Amino acid sequence: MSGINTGDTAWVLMSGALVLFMTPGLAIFYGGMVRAKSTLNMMMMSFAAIGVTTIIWVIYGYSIVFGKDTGSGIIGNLDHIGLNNTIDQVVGGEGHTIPTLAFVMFQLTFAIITVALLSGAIADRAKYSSWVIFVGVWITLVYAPIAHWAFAGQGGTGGWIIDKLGALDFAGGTVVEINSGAAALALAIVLGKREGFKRDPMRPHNMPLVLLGAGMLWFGWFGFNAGSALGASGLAATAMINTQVATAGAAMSWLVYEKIKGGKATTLGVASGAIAGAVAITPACGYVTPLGALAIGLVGGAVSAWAVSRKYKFNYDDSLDVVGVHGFGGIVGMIAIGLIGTKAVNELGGNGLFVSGSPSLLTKQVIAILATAAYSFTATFIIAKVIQKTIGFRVRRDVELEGLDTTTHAESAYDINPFTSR
Amino acid sequence: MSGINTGDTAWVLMSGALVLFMTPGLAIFYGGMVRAKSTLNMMMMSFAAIGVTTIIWVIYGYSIVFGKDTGSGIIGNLDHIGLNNTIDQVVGGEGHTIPTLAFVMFQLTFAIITVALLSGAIADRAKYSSWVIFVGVWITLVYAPIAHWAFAGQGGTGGWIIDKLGALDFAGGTVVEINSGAAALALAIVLGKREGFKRDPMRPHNMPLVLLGAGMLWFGWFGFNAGSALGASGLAATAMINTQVATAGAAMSWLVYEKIKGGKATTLGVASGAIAGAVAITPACGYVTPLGALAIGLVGGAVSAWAVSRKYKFNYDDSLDVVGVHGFGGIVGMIAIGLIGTKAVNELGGNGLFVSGSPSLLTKQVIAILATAAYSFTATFIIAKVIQKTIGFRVRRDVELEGLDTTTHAESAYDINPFTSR
Amino acid sequence: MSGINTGDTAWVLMSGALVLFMTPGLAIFYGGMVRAKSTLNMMMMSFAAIGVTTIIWVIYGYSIVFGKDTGSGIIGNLDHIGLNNTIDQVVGGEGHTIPTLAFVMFQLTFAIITVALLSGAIADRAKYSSWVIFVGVWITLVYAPIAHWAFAGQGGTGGWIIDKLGALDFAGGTVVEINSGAAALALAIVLGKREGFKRDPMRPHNMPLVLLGAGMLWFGWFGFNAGSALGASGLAATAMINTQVATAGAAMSWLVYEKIKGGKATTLGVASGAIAGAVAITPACGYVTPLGALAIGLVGGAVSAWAVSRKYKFNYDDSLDVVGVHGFGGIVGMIAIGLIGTKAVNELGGNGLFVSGSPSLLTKQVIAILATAAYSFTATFIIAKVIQKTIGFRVRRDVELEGLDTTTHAESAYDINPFTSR
Amino acid sequence: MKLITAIVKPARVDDIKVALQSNGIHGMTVSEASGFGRQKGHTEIYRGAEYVVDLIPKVRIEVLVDDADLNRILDLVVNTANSGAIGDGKVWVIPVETVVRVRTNERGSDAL
Amino acid sequence: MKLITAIVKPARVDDIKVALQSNGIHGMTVSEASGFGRQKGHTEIYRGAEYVVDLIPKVRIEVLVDDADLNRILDLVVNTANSGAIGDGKVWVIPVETVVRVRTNERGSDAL
Amino acid sequence: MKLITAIVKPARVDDIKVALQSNGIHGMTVSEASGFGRQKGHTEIYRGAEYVVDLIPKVRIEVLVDDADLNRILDLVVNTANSGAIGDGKVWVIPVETVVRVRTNERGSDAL
Ligand SMILES: Nc1ncnc2c1ncn2[C@@H]1O[C@H](COP(=O)(O)OP(=O)(O)O)[C@@H](O)[C@H]1O
Ligand SMILES: Nc1ncnc2c1ncn2[C@@H]1O[C@H](COP(=O)(O)OP(=O)(O)O)[C@@H](O)[C@H]1O
Ligand SMILES: Nc1ncnc2c1ncn2[C@@H]1O[C@H](COP(=O)(O)OP(=O)(O)O)[C@@H](O)[C@H]1O
Repeated sequence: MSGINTGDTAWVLMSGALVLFMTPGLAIFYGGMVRAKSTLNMMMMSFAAIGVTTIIWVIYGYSIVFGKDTGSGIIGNLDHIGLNNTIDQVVGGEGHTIPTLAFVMFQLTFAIITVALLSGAIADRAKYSSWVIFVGVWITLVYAPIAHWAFAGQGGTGGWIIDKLGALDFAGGTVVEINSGAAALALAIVLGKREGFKRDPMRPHNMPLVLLGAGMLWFGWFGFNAGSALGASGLAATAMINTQVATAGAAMSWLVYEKIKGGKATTLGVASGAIAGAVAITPACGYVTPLGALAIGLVGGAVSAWAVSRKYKFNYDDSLDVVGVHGFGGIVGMIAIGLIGTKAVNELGGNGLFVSGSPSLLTKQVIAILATAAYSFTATFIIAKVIQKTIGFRVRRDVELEGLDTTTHAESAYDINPFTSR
Repeated sequence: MSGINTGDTAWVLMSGALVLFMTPGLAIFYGGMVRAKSTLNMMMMSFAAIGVTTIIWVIYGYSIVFGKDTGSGIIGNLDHIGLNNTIDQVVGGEGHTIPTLAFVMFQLTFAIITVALLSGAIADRAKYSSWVIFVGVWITLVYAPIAHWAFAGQGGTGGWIIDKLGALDFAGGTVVEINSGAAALALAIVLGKREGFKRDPMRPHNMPLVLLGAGMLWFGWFGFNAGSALGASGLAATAMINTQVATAGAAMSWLVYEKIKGGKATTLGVASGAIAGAVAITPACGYVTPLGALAIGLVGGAVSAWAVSRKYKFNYDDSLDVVGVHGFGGIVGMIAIGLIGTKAVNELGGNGLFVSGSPSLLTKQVIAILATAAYSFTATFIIAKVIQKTIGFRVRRDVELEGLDTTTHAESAYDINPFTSR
Repeated sequence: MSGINTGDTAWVLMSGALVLFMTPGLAIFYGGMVRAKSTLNMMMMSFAAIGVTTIIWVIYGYSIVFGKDTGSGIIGNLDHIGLNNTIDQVVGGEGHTIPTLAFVMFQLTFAIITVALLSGAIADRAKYSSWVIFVGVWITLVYAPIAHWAFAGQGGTGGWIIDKLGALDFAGGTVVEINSGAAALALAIVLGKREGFKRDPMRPHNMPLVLLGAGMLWFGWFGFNAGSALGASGLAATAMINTQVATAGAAMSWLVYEKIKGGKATTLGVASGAIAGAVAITPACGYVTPLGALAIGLVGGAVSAWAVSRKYKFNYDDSLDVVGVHGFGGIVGMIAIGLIGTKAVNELGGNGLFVSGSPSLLTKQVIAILATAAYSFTATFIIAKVIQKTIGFRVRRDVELEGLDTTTHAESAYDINPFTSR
Repeated sequence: MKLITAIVKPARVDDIKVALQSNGIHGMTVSEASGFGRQKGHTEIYRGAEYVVDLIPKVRIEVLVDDADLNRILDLVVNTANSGAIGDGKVWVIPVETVVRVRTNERGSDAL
Repeated sequence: MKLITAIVKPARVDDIKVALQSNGIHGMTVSEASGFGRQKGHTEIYRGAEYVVDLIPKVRIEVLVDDADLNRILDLVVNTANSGAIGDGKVWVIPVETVVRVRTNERGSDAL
Repeated sequence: MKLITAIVKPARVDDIKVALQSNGIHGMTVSEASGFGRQKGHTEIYRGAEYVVDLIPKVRIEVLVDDADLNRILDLVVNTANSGAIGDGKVWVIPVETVVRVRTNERGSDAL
């Protein structure tokens, strides 16, 4: 493997570590946001996502996503079962090859966080064993195909979104964000509302944890977006600064949105805004200028700030706002490419409506959004329903009221009085 | 951009991510150190620093710092407004060029943390909207010029400290540390003391958070210092080991200082010592040997341990000791270069008094210290006074007593009783 | 130093930062696991480990570990006292050299975390000053020789385990894991049981901190294992994916073990399982396939889950289960190399019993395990006994009952009621 | 003047507060407590070992009332707290000799 | 023997402690409480929705006194706790039949 | 009916719980408290400045008993709480007019 580019490899290895770090970050972010009685369960859902997804990825997940397309652009083949034929292999363009296993690791971390995100929609009420099973089924039936569609470029014969439709998604606006948003909506609907939804505030029990989690996610997102350049290139640098600008912009625009609505600038708002901005720039970070990224952040933050309140209106309990933040944020980013994407940033990108005057790219982006959302929502809905009807997906009412930590895990999160704890 | 060095680029990209991570780390560090009633406000000040500074940086901040000098070594020009003319550009020496946007990102993170540091001086009593405005004004009028002076080397025609005076500052002893220390003093004086200063202990409400924040800062500091080599070079390695040695040394010397003074080895002391050591080595890490770094750490820790108690004596409420830790730490590091700096480590460095016998470098270092401190203190004092007199900079007494979290952000940090929280 | 490979250097620099980050991570992990009254003390033990080890490393530690062997494969010489003769030097194979100081830093972080791990065995009852002294003595007399044995390959004339015996240990299964496990057992025996051992639950006071710490350790472990390739190579990528797979596998297998035993899936179990898996793959990550790593993780998690309950049976108070997790996990990994190691992954590795049919490698692995465990246990036991008999190693009973935070550090971890804290 | 002390389930506090307010009682004091009685606690597991957390979280509610209001308010509290399940709690009544409103130094019924 | 129970603002605890000590009372018991009365709570916001936290943090102070000291100490506590603002709190007095000092098993006045 | 209130060291709660149970008392209420008395608090240090945390953590235990059981249970609590060291705490007894079991609305002795 003498031909690999060590600089590119270093960056992709590091990016894999960074994106993996996002899932414990998400556990902290989500864990702080629920009530104290179910915080460990919330975190445990993320850790199960890491465990189950990793095992599946090695056994067959990587293969069905990145294996040679089976013909119709829907799914990859089984050539890499057990990571067969990946050791000592390389991927990437000439002079910029990296070890295939670095790519395997990097992509694995995307699968992990995508399914972990869903747990936010069903906080405080899911049966843990059902969640563990759901993770495995969902990665196989929902994540894997969508990731193949949009990530498995194989010179025109790979996934249909990237290779046939030609829509642009730099780092996972469809695969990770819109997918998780649509699936979250399906889950929230199937599981139903928490006891006390709309009546009780159900406010975050530990806001410093939420901010810490947001910081960990922000940090890891540089690996997510800039790592998607698959090398330490100028494009990676562009993706990184764009990520920073959009994230910061959205944090501020959410804050301003709150003030304009007559409220206070809340900590939860700033943290959510940062995530919404990072989400919105995810598909676009390699295709727009920094000023474009700023616009995406400002719009993405405000749109998500508006979207999170929809759940009260439409009466579904997407507990930690996966739909509003990831679903809507991802849509903003995908559409933005169709509007302000420019080849001046990346010749492999495209020119959006405002650059070329042609709606052609925008149309492709919309198709990619709709296809992803429709498939993800439908398939997830069916999977969740089947689980609900068979082994059950929701805990009993008294378990939910007591909290999942003591009932499901026989633990409680805190015992911080130094004098009474033994 | 085929000429870029991917290894150097990988390291600078990573360093940018690391330094950005320091500001959430600072939010945790500071947030744990204040009383529980204002902890979210403390953290929100750091997040506003990220948001506002990033937006300014992209629009004009980078340009006035690193744009071509306008003539007198005071400030850069407006060539890079909106990051114009940075995409597809490179910086760095032959064979070691990196994408300009990687450099833009890296430097942005320095601006962010510098202004975020100031919030420590005015904990628990600043109007949040005034802080947000202050951040924007201060970055423009104080940070930008000083960063230009010391960082914008342009072959002799750039910033006056680096290009005319020829003082040495590897990673921001002036720009970040002395600057933040002097500005913090000005802010603490203008805003006045907290209610109960000297009477109430005002002790940290969550020490594990403080230690966690210290750990995050320590980690990020490797990007700060070793990243300032702008490449994955031997110099970067030297800067990294020096950072580690000085940080560890200062943590221990603060601890020993406390014991000698007849007290106990406190957790807050060790955490503060670590930061003081990292501060002290910041300007010097690329110019001294590891043994020199050890000496700097040991001295820096003890000096800062002594300095933090000065506030009680001189009766200004620099609440979280920005002056003692960053101001004094930065001075120790800058002076140390003038004493023990050696070209044996870095031929672009210089020989200090103890190496060459000549006080010439030391004199330059002192001038850089004084100029930075004087300008920063004066300009910050004026800005803060103007804000104070116009929109007000301090909250009402009853708001301060109740705490800023519920009053300003309509949130409270914790609700951790699993049985009573809803 | 023009010949260095910047990509390899970037990765090793980053890995050094990652591994250093593990020790604050360990402080958080351990700090959350003890009772609230001694949590700061627990964290302070890790920070002292950083401080003391770093200073020793620079002064003579690096030299006696990696200096030229003094003849018998036992210890290195004093050529690099004060890091003499390391600036501007390089290490590594042709085309892949990195600055020696990057290697110095990387290896330092291993020494730090190894000794920090031991603190888990003596939670809540050790005299802090005695611990500080112990760290220095132990690094010198126990860590340094063992690290020399297994890490200081010098073309056949270096450390005896690596150069004479020829046992395989990619990233520290002996030096870090078995060594810490054996030493922890010795310490737990010498210091004796906590007041209330077996009677009181002594359950973790802050489980979200424990999970956060586990996340930080997981993240840092990529530097630990993949960084041990000392370059951004295909081998590093293999080590990284193997680390991920084993860690995830063990988290799940611990969980399943708990369920099979008739209990609940606990958060502490998943966190401990993850660490146990990372431990088990540490020696093997560069010598086995990803499927092999999965097997190691599954076995390692279950073995450690079983092993931690031994302390109740054999009645020693290894408070945070260093023996069960690190000792047993390390043994699993070392043995696994002897069984399923394969040169197909790494031609510098070896073929295990199941690959070659020959027990030769397995025998070497067992010798390395036994030698490490025997020396570490014996030497640590003697050191601890001497400290116990002279200055004392355990606090008075009333101090232990009140908790070490207020008594030793004059601090308490939390004061989170926003209304009563001042 | 009497002091009604009620040890009740945490989930009942809101209802009791509302019930008191709509019955003309405009003040109460609440604090955390835990107790044991017939109700069993929950089991936690640490390193495979089970231990029972048998002090069950409750809330203490205290209400000062005029003698004339006692029976009405006592019944109100008891009825509102009742869920019919074990662990519903205890309510007791204690004689009070003086009540003072700190702000005005009013005493007795005026202080309520 | 009487038990004085005072529900006061958290910020007043130090002053009351000092006042008691300088008036010959060398013991008291303090615990957290919260209450509602005329004083309004604060508003928090979660995802744009406002909700009122109407149980306001208070501190409960309990002091056992000899009958002879009652009026003097009662006034002392009330006066020290008074800030003139709404929410200053309530103080009440309850008859106590026996007091025991655990360490010595002394009873009555000697136990104070 | 009487209410025994005991302010004791946190470490004693388990023993008292067990003692009560083995003496036929099947309920008690526990809450956190802190107090000062003869026992000194501990010193903390912040930025070199020492300050005394003089409110020492205690636990409040409350037990309702029939008049007939009072002396026996009072002695039991006092003896179990006693360690002979300063700060062992105080126990006092208050008359109770009514006790209600919320679940059943039983009154008086039946409610215990
Ligand atoms: N004898 C007692 N003295 C003080 N508090 C008691 C006593 N008995 C019960 N309690 C309190 O009442 C609560 C409910 O009692 P429990 O016996 O579980 O319910 P129930 O009375 O409905 O059967 C207990 O948790 C405890 O706080
Ligand atoms: N009827 C009552 N019974 C018990 N506690 C009460 C009662 N009324 C008020 N309190 C307590 O006194 C506190 C202060 O009462 P509030 O009416 O706000 O102040 P003020 O009496 O000065 O007008 C309340 O927070 C509550 O804890
Ligand atoms: N006069 C009092 N009123 C109310 N509580 C008291 C009083 N005196 C003591 N206490 C409580 O009893 C606890 C123990 O008192 P202390 O004087 O330290 O011990 P001892 O009575 O054994 O000498 C105190 O912490 C406090 O909570």
